[in-house]
Amino acid sequence: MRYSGLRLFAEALRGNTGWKPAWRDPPPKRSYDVIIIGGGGHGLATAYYLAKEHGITNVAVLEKGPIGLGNTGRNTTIVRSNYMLPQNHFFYEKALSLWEGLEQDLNYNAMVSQRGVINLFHAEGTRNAAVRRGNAMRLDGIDADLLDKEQVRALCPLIDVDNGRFPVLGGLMQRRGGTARHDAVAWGFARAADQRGVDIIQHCEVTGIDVEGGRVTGVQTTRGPIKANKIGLAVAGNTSRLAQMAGIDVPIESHVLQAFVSEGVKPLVDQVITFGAGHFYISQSDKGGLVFGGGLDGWNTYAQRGNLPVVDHVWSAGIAMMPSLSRLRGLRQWGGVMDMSFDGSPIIGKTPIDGLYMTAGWCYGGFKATPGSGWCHAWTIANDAPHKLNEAYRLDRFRTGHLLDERGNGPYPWMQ
Amino acid sequence: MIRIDCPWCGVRDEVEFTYRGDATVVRPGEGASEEAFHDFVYKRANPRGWHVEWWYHGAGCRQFLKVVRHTMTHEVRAVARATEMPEVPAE
Amino acid sequence: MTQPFRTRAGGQIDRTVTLSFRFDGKVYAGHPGDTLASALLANGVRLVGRSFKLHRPRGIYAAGAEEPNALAELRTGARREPNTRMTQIELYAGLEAASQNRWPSLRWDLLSLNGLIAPVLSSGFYYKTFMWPASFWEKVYEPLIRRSSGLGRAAGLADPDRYDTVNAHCDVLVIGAGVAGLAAALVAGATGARVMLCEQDFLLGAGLVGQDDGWREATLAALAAMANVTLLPRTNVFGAYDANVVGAVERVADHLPEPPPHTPRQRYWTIRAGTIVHATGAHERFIAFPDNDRPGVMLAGAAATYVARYGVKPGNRALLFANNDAAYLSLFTLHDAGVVMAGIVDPRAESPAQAAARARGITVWSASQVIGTSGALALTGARIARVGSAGTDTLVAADLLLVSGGINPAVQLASQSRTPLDWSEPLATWVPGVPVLAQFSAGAANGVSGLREAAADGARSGAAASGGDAAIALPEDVPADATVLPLWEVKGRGKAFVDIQDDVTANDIRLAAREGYKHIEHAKRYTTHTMGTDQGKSGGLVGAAVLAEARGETVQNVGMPTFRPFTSPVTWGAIAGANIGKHFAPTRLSPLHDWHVKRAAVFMDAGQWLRPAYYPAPVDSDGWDSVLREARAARRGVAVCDVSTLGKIDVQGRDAARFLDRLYTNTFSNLAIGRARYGLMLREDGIVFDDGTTSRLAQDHFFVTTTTANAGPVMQHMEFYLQTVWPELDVTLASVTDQWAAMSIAGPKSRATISKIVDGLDLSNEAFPFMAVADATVRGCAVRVFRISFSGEMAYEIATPAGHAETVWRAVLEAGEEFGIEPYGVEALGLLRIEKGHVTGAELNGQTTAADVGLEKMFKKRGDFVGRVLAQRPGLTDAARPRLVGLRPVTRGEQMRAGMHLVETGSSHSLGWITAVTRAVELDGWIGLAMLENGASRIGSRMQAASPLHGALVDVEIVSPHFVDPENARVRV
Amino acid sequence: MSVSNHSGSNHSGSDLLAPGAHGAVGGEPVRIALRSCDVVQVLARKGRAGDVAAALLGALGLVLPGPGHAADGRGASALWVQPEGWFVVAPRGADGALASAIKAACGDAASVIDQSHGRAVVSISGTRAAWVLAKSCRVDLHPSAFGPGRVASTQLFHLAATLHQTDAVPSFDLIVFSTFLRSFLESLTHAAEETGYVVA
Repeated sequence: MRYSGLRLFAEALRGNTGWKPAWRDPPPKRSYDVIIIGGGGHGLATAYYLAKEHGITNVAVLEKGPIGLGNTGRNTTIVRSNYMLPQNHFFYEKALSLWEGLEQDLNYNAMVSQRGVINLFHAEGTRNAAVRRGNAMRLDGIDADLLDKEQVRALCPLIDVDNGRFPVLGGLMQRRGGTARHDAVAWGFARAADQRGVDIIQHCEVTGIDVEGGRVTGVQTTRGPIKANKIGLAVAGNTSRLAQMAGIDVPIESHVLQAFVSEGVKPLVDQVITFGAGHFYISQSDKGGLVFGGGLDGWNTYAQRGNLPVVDHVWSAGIAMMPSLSRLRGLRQWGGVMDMSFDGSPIIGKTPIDGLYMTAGWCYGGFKATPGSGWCHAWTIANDAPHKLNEAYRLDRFRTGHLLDERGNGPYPWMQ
Repeated sequence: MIRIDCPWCGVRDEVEFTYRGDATVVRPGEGASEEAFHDFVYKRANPRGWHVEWWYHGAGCRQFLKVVRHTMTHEVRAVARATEMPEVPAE
Repeated sequence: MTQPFRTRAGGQIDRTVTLSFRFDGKVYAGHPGDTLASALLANGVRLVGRSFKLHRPRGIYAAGAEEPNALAELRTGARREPNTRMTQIELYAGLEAASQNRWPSLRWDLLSLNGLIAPVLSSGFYYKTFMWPASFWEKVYEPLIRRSSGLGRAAGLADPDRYDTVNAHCDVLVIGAGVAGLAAALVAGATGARVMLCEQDFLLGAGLVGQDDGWREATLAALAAMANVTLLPRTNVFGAYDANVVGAVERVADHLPEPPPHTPRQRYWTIRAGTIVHATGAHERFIAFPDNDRPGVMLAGAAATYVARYGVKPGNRALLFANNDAAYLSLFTLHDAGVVMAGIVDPRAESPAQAAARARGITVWSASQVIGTSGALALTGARIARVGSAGTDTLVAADLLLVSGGINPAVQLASQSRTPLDWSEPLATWVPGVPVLAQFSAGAANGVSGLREAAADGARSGAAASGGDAAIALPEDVPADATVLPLWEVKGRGKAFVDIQDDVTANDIRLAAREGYKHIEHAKRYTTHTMGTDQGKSGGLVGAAVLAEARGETVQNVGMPTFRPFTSPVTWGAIAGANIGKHFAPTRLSPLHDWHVKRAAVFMDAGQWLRPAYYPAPVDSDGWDSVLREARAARRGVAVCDVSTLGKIDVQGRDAARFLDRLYTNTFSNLAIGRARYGLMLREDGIVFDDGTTSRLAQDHFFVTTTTANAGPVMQHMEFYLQTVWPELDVTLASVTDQWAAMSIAGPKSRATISKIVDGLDLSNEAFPFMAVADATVRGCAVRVFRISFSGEMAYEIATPAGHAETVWRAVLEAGEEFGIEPYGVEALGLLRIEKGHVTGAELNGQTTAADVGLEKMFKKRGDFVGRVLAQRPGLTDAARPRLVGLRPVTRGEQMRAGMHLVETGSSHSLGWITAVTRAVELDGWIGLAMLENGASRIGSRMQAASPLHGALVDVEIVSPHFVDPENARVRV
Repeated sequence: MSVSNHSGSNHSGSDLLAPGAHGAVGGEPVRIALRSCDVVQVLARKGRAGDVAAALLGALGLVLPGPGHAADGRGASALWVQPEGWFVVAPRGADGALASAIKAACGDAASVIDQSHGRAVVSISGTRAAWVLAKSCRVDLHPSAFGPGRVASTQLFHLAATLHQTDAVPSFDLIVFSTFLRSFLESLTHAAEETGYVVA
């Protein structure tokens, strides 16, 4: 069933009775060519691209609950590719280019909104780092613009550029960055994968990964054993636990990142803005709510809830940057469990177990990577080898020292 | 709000402390292998359950404390000095 | 200014005072004790807002935090506040409010035309269209959607009010001052426990008004007399967090036209409680039926509140639609106040309350339900029919339709505290199960109804929470039976709303289920059910029940979306409190700061510090003139720089030297007393962490300096290794950054300058060579003199206790006057270090190895040190890694910029980047430092420095990073 | 090259403590003052805490207090600040004299570090002093949990501070890093505007 404005009108005329389920709800088969563990954005995208790009359609996505309710359903919806290290920016640029055509590709409106992402800087050192990053992007064909203080003021008059504590020197802007409707990303990938034959199996928790002679043979689940020679992990937040089922310890800690949304108001903030001096970022959803967040709570947790110290800091930073938000009200607060890797960059690739692959270690930047992660993960699974775009995201880089520490924070996941 | 019963200062809010990760890993001695140092720096059990971890009471007594905390409930079960090994509940 | 719907007497309002206020420009009257909602109702205002999506006319629906419709823009100008619930706005003289989300007016709203195409605007319609052409999303569709969504308008101006935060601790926190909460607080207070009682309403015990005013007043008086009890009205507990810590916001001055001077508008409380009693009451839920959103449809309990508490009749002729006896009490309150009774519609066959109603002469249609409503901008009647009958309906005239589908205990905070929820069959709702934390639920929040029963439950909880007990009087027995015959939805023609604010209908939920969005969280997100500012307090369970029916399951099986903070929306500014503007983060000032100010220095941020960037002089035409003048003085004469910001750590103990040997890549145990040495420190992963000089003051006493940025982290790093890895070492650590001011005197005339003022020390090159350290005095002040250099010139650092900083600094300036001494700032400091090729944070940015910056020789031959092993990994020893090099433009005058990338001429492939640039004093034009792949082997070659961001491309020559005195001779003369 | 537009302001914050009454009027104001003190940090060397205790008892009549407490001696107080580590605080005397005296008494039993220039002591006193402090202080200062002679190192206004209750009024000495003094006073006086404050 194809979605379109015309279909919407036709269905409206007959009382919206003709709509069909966006995806099937099949029982698990005994075996698949590929099992993807994790029905979030990354897992669903992996399945979709396995089917679309590699013709591998005998695929199951196993999800312990309903799809899209992990970090896909609880992030701050930002998409961008404004990274400094070439390994990162080429990968994220691939993701962004997939975002740009996603609605048409999936026939599902994920509301990808290229409204621009502005990173403010407040000191010479951070300005120089932003210039280095912006130039790295530009040389590799990715859009970036340097804004001075007055350009920042003109684009977003709410920003107190003469800030009492950390005056704004300027900003680095990626105009092609923006936001996307996060839930719709999971739903759109699910529907499109389903249409290509992928089985999306909800409420099917993996309880064990079967390994024989160093290679995977299948999984144990709450709905029985399922065979497969290739298994992809896409369970960010819980990668350590799933990898341990196959006997692997990964350089990842689970941490909580909080986010907030305000009551809806008429259009106020037209870009995604980050306040460099205060760990704060904000955008406005199409519904009118201001979506904002900051740093990690900073300790290991698997609970999807955070605590007041981060609330206090993030909300103060918000008013320090935009004093006029003071009389608005926060509506909801939530937390997501992040796979914090030890260098702040993701892991996509093979593992020491044959036939076991993973896309993991997304820190708090996984949403923007969703299509790129799925695309590269699918490529890696299909070819049993990493694509050039994710070659640097090897799991063994921590042993070899080929780290991708974009911010130079060191092997301290809670500080990444 | 995590509250930690510092053996020196009494019960204090988490903001007075700085987290420093898994306290069960031990720095290898002189002459140890690259592998051993890799494990010390990068290999983590990252348990869903009880976790023994370092918290540095920077705003208080400036001591590194071993805290036994549950990573789902956030309950703090025990707090010990750096040189002690607190008891870790089975589940 | 008549108030036609005001009763003659009763209520907790002050009828002796009349307040004038404006709504949508029109003037009305009310009384102290009113809310904006009660005052509007008293004045007969029924239409107060438009709905979110369909712009349907909406009236006041509730009397508290559950209100979905009656949202206003309150106040004007910079104090304008959108989406404020009229049911919680306390009336004050001169209040101004405006309806929102309508154009051009509330009565004639253009976007109400959306109703005509409502079938197209079904759940999730936007996911299925607006995809073609792709470029139209940002340009056309999204701006249209954004403009029509949102609710009210933000002020867009800085808030003139102040906010405060406060920390609190108590033994027992009681949340909610209803009958159960008051009883709990009274018992806990009587045991002597420290008790806090938070109530979001401005009136404590509001539910008792008209029920047992005597008990209410006596209890409040008793609580007020207890020094150990803190009463916090107007305080909403917005969230429960780990360890029984809650956040609450007190509306200190929102009931005033503006806050008095120095008084915060709102105050944010962080409360650490030993035990918590949740006495948060319950929210009445509605029943979904066609057109259940017309102005005039109201929750039954809310209508009773308007009568009893505010002395307002919310209508002239009331019809009740309820499935429980407790709701009848609400109608009887209206009846007693003289509201005309249109009758009662009850899906149940019979009940004691039905008999009581008939005894009052009220018509009761048993086994019946409301199947629709009539009216346009206000309700004119309801169509009713017997349950199960088709087509035979009756139109009952009424301007007020009271609805009650039962109650939902307010379990949000308990649920946030991980208390499981149990399904109650009699109440057909979720009630708290056994708490995990030291918490209790009491009264209506615990599913208990009836005044006396609720009070008794509160008293029990208060005793349990305080670990003591005390006998208290209980209020009158006003029994209420909240048992329901579950009824969630009456199906029929017309929209039956399950989320009144967000215009979500029962059909929307069914469509979501049909399309596979069957999980409660999927249905919520797909339809936006419960995502409005009322968070589905009255309709959340109703929507879940509709979903359950669509799935063919029970409501309890379907569950509820997770209850997350906040229980009610929270003012952003309140949480920020005073921590905004310059109070957002502390500022650190050098002991010489006042001198810099007097010298009119231009300051810059350096982490928390403010440091002089440069010192303008009349001869300078711009900042660069100043910087060059200052640096030239350091190269050719003498100049002095405030370096007090460097981190300083006092390390003492028998094992101090051994400890430093293990932390630094080089050795300190063989350092002579009275000598300093440059040291390099790695992280355990082999990356450079920090550098600085360390001096040996005595056999067991070292003075370590760190970079300004890493002063704290290095101290913590040292403490970590000392306390957790080598606790056997006898070492003490103390930060002395604040104790010592420090100044660097650099230049060929530096010795001549300070020799004039340093007493008790032979400064000759022989007696006090490069890297010597000694104590002395200057003008009677104790100083410590170091012969160390960052500039590459002959230089000294003088440290002195901070209180003497200005004395010593002035002495230096006076002594150097004959040599043309200049103070120099951070910019000139940077210039000098770039000319010298010294690295700082721009190069030591957490990504570089010692070899990357040319410091590989700093590794000692033998022995362990932090980072040694992992620094040997292939990725960190790869010869192709970017290495530090120097740069000069081929055309000397051309400007380079930090952040430029280095490319082969004509290529766009980056091979490195510029970390720092400056105009030079020892060379012509600009010079720079860069990290460049295979940098060492490229020295002597030419490349291009590119900044596409600036549209700049500069031909550069790769040179040694040591532009000045590479042999390091000057520092030793 | 780029610079901020911060205006210069007085390092010591003395302009913030202009004598007189400030903030709200009509209630009970708190009193705020800068105290001129010497502060010496004493850290016992490994296994030498007993020797340090004996030395300080002899030199200053100080019975070194345990965690969370202060003790008064002859003209000086000792505040527990970390395991086997104390601040000795006394009215400002000759530069370095207190540290020298303690060093002489302790010998190699302790590291004795003069912090007299590195710390500032601010006092706040009045029936509502704890209320003003509670705006940033997360430690419970209620009489049932704190009191005269009690010490807590904690955070005040984003800064590390050592808080010493000196009497039951209550009065508190707040020991803060001297380079942050101005920032600290800005926040403290801002917090005290609600109750009003008097500078003697």
